[in-house]
Amino acid sequence: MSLAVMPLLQQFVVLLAALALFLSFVLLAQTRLVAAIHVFAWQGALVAAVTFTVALTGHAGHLYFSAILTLILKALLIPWMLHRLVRRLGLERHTERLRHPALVVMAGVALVIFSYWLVLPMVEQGLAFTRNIIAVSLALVLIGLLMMVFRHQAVAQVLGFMSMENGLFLAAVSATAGMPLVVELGVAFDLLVAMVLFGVFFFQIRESIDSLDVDRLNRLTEVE
Amino acid sequence: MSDSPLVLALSSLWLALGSSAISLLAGREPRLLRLAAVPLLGLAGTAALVAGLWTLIAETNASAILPLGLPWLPWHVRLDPLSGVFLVLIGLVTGAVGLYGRDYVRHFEGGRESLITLGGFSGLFLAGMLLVVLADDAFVFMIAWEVMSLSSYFLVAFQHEQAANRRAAFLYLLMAHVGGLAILLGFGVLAAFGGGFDFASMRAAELTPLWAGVAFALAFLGFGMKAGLAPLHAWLPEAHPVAPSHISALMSGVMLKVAVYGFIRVVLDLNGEVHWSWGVTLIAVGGLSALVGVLFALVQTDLKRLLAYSSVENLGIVFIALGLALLFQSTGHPNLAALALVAALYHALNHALFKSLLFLGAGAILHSTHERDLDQMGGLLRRMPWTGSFFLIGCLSISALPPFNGFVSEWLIFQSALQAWNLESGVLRSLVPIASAVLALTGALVAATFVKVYGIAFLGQARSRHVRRARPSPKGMWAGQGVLAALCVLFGVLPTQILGLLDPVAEQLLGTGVPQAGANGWLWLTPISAETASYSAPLTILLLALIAGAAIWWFKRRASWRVRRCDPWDCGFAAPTPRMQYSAASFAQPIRRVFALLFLIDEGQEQGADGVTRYRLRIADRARGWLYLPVARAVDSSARQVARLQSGSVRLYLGWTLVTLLVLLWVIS
Amino acid sequence: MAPLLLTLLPPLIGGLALFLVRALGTAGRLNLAVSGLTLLGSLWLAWTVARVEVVAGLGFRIDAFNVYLIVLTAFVGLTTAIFSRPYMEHVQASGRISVLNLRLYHGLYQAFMLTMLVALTTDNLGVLWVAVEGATLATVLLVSLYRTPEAVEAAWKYFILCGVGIALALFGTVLTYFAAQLVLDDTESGLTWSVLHAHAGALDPTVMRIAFVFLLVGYGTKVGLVPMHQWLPDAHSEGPTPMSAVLSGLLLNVALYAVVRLKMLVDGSLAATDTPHLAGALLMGFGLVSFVVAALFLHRQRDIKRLFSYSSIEHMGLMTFAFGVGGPLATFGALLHMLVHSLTKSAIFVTVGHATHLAGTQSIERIRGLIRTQPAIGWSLLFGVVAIAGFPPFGVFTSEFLLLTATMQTYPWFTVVLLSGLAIAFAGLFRHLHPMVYGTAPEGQTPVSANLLPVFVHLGLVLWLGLAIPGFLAEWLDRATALITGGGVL
Amino acid sequence: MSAWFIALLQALLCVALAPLLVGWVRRVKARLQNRRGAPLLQPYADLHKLMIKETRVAHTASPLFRVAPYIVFVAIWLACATVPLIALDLPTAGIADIIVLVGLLALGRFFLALAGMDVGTAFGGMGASREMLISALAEPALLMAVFTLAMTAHSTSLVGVMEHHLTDGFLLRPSYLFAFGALVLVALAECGRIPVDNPSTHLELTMVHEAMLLEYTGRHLALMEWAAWIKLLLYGVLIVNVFLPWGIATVFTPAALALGLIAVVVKLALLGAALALGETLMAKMRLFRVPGFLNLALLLGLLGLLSHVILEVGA
Repeated sequence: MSLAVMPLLQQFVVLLAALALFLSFVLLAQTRLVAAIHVFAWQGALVAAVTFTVALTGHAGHLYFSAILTLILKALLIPWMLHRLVRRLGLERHTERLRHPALVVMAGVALVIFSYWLVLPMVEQGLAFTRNIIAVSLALVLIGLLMMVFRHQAVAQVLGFMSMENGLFLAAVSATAGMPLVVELGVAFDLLVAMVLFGVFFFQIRESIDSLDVDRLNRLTEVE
Repeated sequence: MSDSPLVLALSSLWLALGSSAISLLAGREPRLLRLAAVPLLGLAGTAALVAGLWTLIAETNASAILPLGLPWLPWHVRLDPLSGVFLVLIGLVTGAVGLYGRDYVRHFEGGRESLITLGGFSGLFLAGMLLVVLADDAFVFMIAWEVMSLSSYFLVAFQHEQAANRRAAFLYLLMAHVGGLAILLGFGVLAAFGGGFDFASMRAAELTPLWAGVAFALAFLGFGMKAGLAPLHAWLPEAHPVAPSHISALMSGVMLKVAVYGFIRVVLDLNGEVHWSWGVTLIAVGGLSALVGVLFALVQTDLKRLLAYSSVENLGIVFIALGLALLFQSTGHPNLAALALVAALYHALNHALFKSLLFLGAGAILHSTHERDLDQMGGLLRRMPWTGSFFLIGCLSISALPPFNGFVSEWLIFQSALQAWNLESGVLRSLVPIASAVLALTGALVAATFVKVYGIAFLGQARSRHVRRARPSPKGMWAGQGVLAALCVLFGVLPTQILGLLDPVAEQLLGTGVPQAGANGWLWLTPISAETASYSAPLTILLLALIAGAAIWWFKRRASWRVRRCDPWDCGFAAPTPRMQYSAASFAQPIRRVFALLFLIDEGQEQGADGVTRYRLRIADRARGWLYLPVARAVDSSARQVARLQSGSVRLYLGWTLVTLLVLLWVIS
Repeated sequence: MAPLLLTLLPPLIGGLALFLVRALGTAGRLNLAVSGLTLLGSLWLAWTVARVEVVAGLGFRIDAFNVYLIVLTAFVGLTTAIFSRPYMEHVQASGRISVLNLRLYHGLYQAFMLTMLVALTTDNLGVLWVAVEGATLATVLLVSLYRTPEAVEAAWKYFILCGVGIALALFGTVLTYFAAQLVLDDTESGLTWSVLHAHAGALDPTVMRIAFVFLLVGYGTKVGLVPMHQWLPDAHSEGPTPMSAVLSGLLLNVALYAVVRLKMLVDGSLAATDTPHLAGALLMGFGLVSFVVAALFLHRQRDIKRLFSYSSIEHMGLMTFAFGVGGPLATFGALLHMLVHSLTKSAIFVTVGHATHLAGTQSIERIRGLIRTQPAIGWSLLFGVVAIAGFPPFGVFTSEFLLLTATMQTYPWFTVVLLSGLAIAFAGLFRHLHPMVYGTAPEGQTPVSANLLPVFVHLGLVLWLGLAIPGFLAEWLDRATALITGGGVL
Repeated sequence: MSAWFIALLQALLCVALAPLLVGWVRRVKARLQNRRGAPLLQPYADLHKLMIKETRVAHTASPLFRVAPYIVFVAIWLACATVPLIALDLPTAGIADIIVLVGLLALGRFFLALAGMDVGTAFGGMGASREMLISALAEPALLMAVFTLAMTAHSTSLVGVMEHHLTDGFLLRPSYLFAFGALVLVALAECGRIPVDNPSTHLELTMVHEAMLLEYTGRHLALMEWAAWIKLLLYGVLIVNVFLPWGIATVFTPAALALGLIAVVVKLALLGAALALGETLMAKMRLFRVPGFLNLALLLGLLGLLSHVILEVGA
């Protein structure tokens, strides 16, 4: 069904989702680490906004709560922690060349198309809106994964991971009007712990191979 | 009453387990092994023997269910004539080994090897074999089978200091495992049709010819592998010799027969309809094994290796006979099939007797000279008279010479082969005689082999110092050999009685026995009819004795009975030294040269560490290069390919995840 | 409820307490006590479940399927704790680890147990996910406990791969929830497994298909299915040995448990479509590939712990295949295999711990003559491997026998692959095992103080299961089978 | 009863006739080589001399060395006693059929070879090794030939074979032809005649049979030699009586028996002459040409069997 017949809020959600998708492309191509973190923060903010909007549309009260949770976690806390880590690791000036940026972006586009093609047969017309949102969030997840495949800098990989999580949140919120609260909390908690651990590992890695280039973590190979 | 043999058999099972349990204490008190564990083994053997004989004489047929196994598949055990025969076989050999082992294991006391291993696994080994024979469903059969393989593997690896023994053990276990899997698969096929894993429902199963063939092929692969049939035999001469000698006797003498039992059980009892092509396959493979086995035995210089190879040959003969049985059965001559089957069983029994006798003899030599290499031996007959005489009987029996037992079974096999004119198809009619030609050639070569063994080891002059100082082996050891030797003669002289014992098996499996065999009284063995063929072992030995006695008596009357001792003449050359004798290698040289294309011969001189140039002769088995190594290479190379998965780069790993995900999503939608 | 609480609270409280305990000795003993309590609780729980089919409440649900896994988890947790006390003392003595990390170790050990138990007991897919992710977080620091470059690398790979996998699993969960919302009026219970299972037939097949792919890839990563397995050998070989024991013995089981639970939902929803056995087919595919590939990997190992971690992959593949085959017999076999495998494998890892301690290295080339130096260790290793290689009369043979027969009835030609795989795996294990246990010992190799009680207990149990499956256990497994496949074998 | 008596008579006859046959062969040979040669009864004289001479045994010899001659002699004699010489169905024939006969010969050979190796001289081992090689190739050929007859007669007892042959008269059986060839070749090899072995030489490197007897003296040597002669007779009788059984006594009347005796003597005389002729014309071949020779025999035997199966029975 076309955009025209959607209620305004849904249009708004679609717009935000589109922006989030765009941001993860930016994230994919962004070479400066600090900038990438900022982009990620904005993406988190967008997801929070989507949550808020969905909360406005609907019935589920606890969505307001989870919107705030998302905002704090994704837009503020995690970016701040990453930023701090980057500073303590002395990586503010760090930039990373992708080998074939154009190709990577094309791959990302292909993934978007793929995920849309995938969800097409999913449900009857009635839910075209959610279907499209799911397509977008699936694309976010896949692009995040793609980013982890192509970035060989630990922090960048973590960013990829986090943007995958953003995709998940987007799906959870927009497709299902939010998971049960206990799950939301659990997920958030896990994410936080994960972030802390990532921080720990950055230092462990650096002290073991004094670099954060994951390609140099290749002692445990079985190919001679 | 009818199931008391079964009770007895089970109690022998418990005795075997008890012996292994007792030897767990041997670590603290070494004498326990010799005083308790080994005698218990013998006792278990005797119990099994009695149970088996009872079954065969009373023709009972008892079955029971043990409270073990899966909830819906408890352990079924059954004791029918077929099991009975093999119980007798196991019992005879184990009993003798029990006698022998008491003194043999003594020299392991205070050695570096743990007696617990030896005693514990010997008991388990026996228990496994007994249980295989008693098993009445595939599950317990497989368990018993693998227990047998596994415990014998531990016994092969018993003296694991030498790398060669370890390799042998590994190869042995690998082959055993593969064979076991094949057997399991075969049972699976039968069970799929029978709808149950107990033998009763397998018997009832109606297989389509194709699947029956598959089941046969799998069973033949599995059991044939265990029986060491060529070309899958290469593990056997590695594994059997390295175990302690009394265990080698059990392995070569008994375990191979357990494989024969399994084959008979599956193919003739469970698998119903037989197809003539199976018989042909068996005859072909059996013939190949017989020839390969005997030729490689002939060129060996390690006594125990030689014996192991000759086991390959004898199993080949057994399978030729089984092949004839299948052939006749499939072409509708049950009575001839019965003859061939009985001949096969008879030969299995005989081989068990003389092969274990020979292994025990080899053990006795090893015990008193620490020598396995024929080229170091010589003149042992005068130093170990008892062992020498018993070993001679073993050699005569295995060379199928009248009036000893080996001859009777081979004679029976020839007789059944000569009935090939009954077959309708001309092709088969002309194929069987070729098999018998192979059999004849084998027989002659075996004679050559054992002339070599006995002549080199026991006759002539000692070729090394420690052999010159050999002491006679203790009583227990030659008693064990004596029992077996006596049995060899007995089985040779009273064939009609033995056939009478084996008859129930043929009745059970083929519905008809060989009643005519003893029809003309116990003196005359007439497998088909008195006109066709007859053999009277008792009279033969009687006449031999009479004439020899007469001759001796005739000479004794004369003054010149005493002989004068003098130097050997040797065509007037200088007094011969031990080093001038023919060695094992030189004895075999002419035949080796005639059959040269079969061996991988590496011959030449090599500079020893002491600077002395020596003659070098290594004879390798082609089967290794043809069958074993290619498989190993294939596995290794594919492993190398697969290893690329583990490249070490986390990004590639993530890539794998992504690709897998995308592919799956693609697939499902 | 009480038994459940007694099962879950000890690890929770004990875990928190253990973070604070400074003295290693007390920590070890406390750890032991906590695990013991947990086992008691789980036994009580099992007994309750045996009386009343299902214990449910507070979002938890214990039925025949997970209760035996709970007991197994608690049991292996206890035996491993028994082993880990002296082992960690030895580690600390060797100075490879700081006191802080030791406190971390014990605390995280219980945390891990907690996540395992929660994952098993919960009725909520979301909580299940949280727990499994929690398990990763709890163990990842333990993998890098020794701080060697290899350890850190292994931990990082473990973290990233499992993190990603789990993320995908979450997406699958979200999709499931989405599908549930279309049919359920009460959206809050949209993640409750029991409710979903009740309405499985109504769930939108297309969504469930996609969801299952994500869940399979996600949880499959944790099961160690090829080609998402790469983290597993690294994590096993570099972490402390007790960790390897519980990872192989428990974590993989739990992940597989999750997969099976979800398969039940998918089967329900796809039953009406033209591809009713899609989930099963996927499982079979993954299982077979993992099985064969892992079997081949065994041949090229140089590190003893890697060796056995690959054998774990192989066996998980086997179980996955069995669950994929479906049908009562195969499922029964798979459940039994879960049991015997984790018992045997944890026993093996315990022995390996002693063996590496004895030889002072994990490299297979340098572990020699174990039987000569310390027969107990040598024979335990030998028998452990014999058992894991599927030789009777050990239980692994029983389960593999069932599995093969089941396959024989449904997909005869796969049995050939399975059998050749078994043969290859066997050869791969023994070609490395032989030189390690047999032969002469290197100079100056001396026996170590070893506590092999856990090994004997485990192998004893496995032997017992091989000779005769006790009635109650058979009934138990059968009820689980009935739960999964809708039909029992007894 | 009379049957048993005749059987005994015949057995003794074998022993008695054997030296005569050897003497005859030597005589004819000598004549063919333009020598006067030893008298016909020389072998008896030799035996007698050896019997009364003192017997010497090497220090290195084991008891087996002294037992062997008796066993060899007895085994071969028993084998010979089971072959119908002058009369057909004898009770002794039931004791052993052809296969047993071959077995008995093998028994004799086994001990002969062992005895050769016992003293521990180089030549003994050499002789034993070569003897076993030859027998290993000859025995299957012999059995093949025998099986041909046995399958034709559906019986492995010599009596059965001969009876069958007598009843269906003289047929041109290709199988018999082949079997005959095989049997002759085997006989030459087994009895150590030229071209396989030369009984009348002690040239060290070419000896086979003689090499094994090298250490024997006195009565032991006598028994061994005698056994060898009986073996020659045995093969001779096999050849002539199996392939041309006519004249042999089927009833135990004195006339028939006398006729049988004459018949067999004449047949053997002719065969002996042929053997002598052959030995004069042929030269001994190298040891490693012998396998070829015996493979020919095996081939003939096999052909005989196959041609019987294929040509004479018909598919």
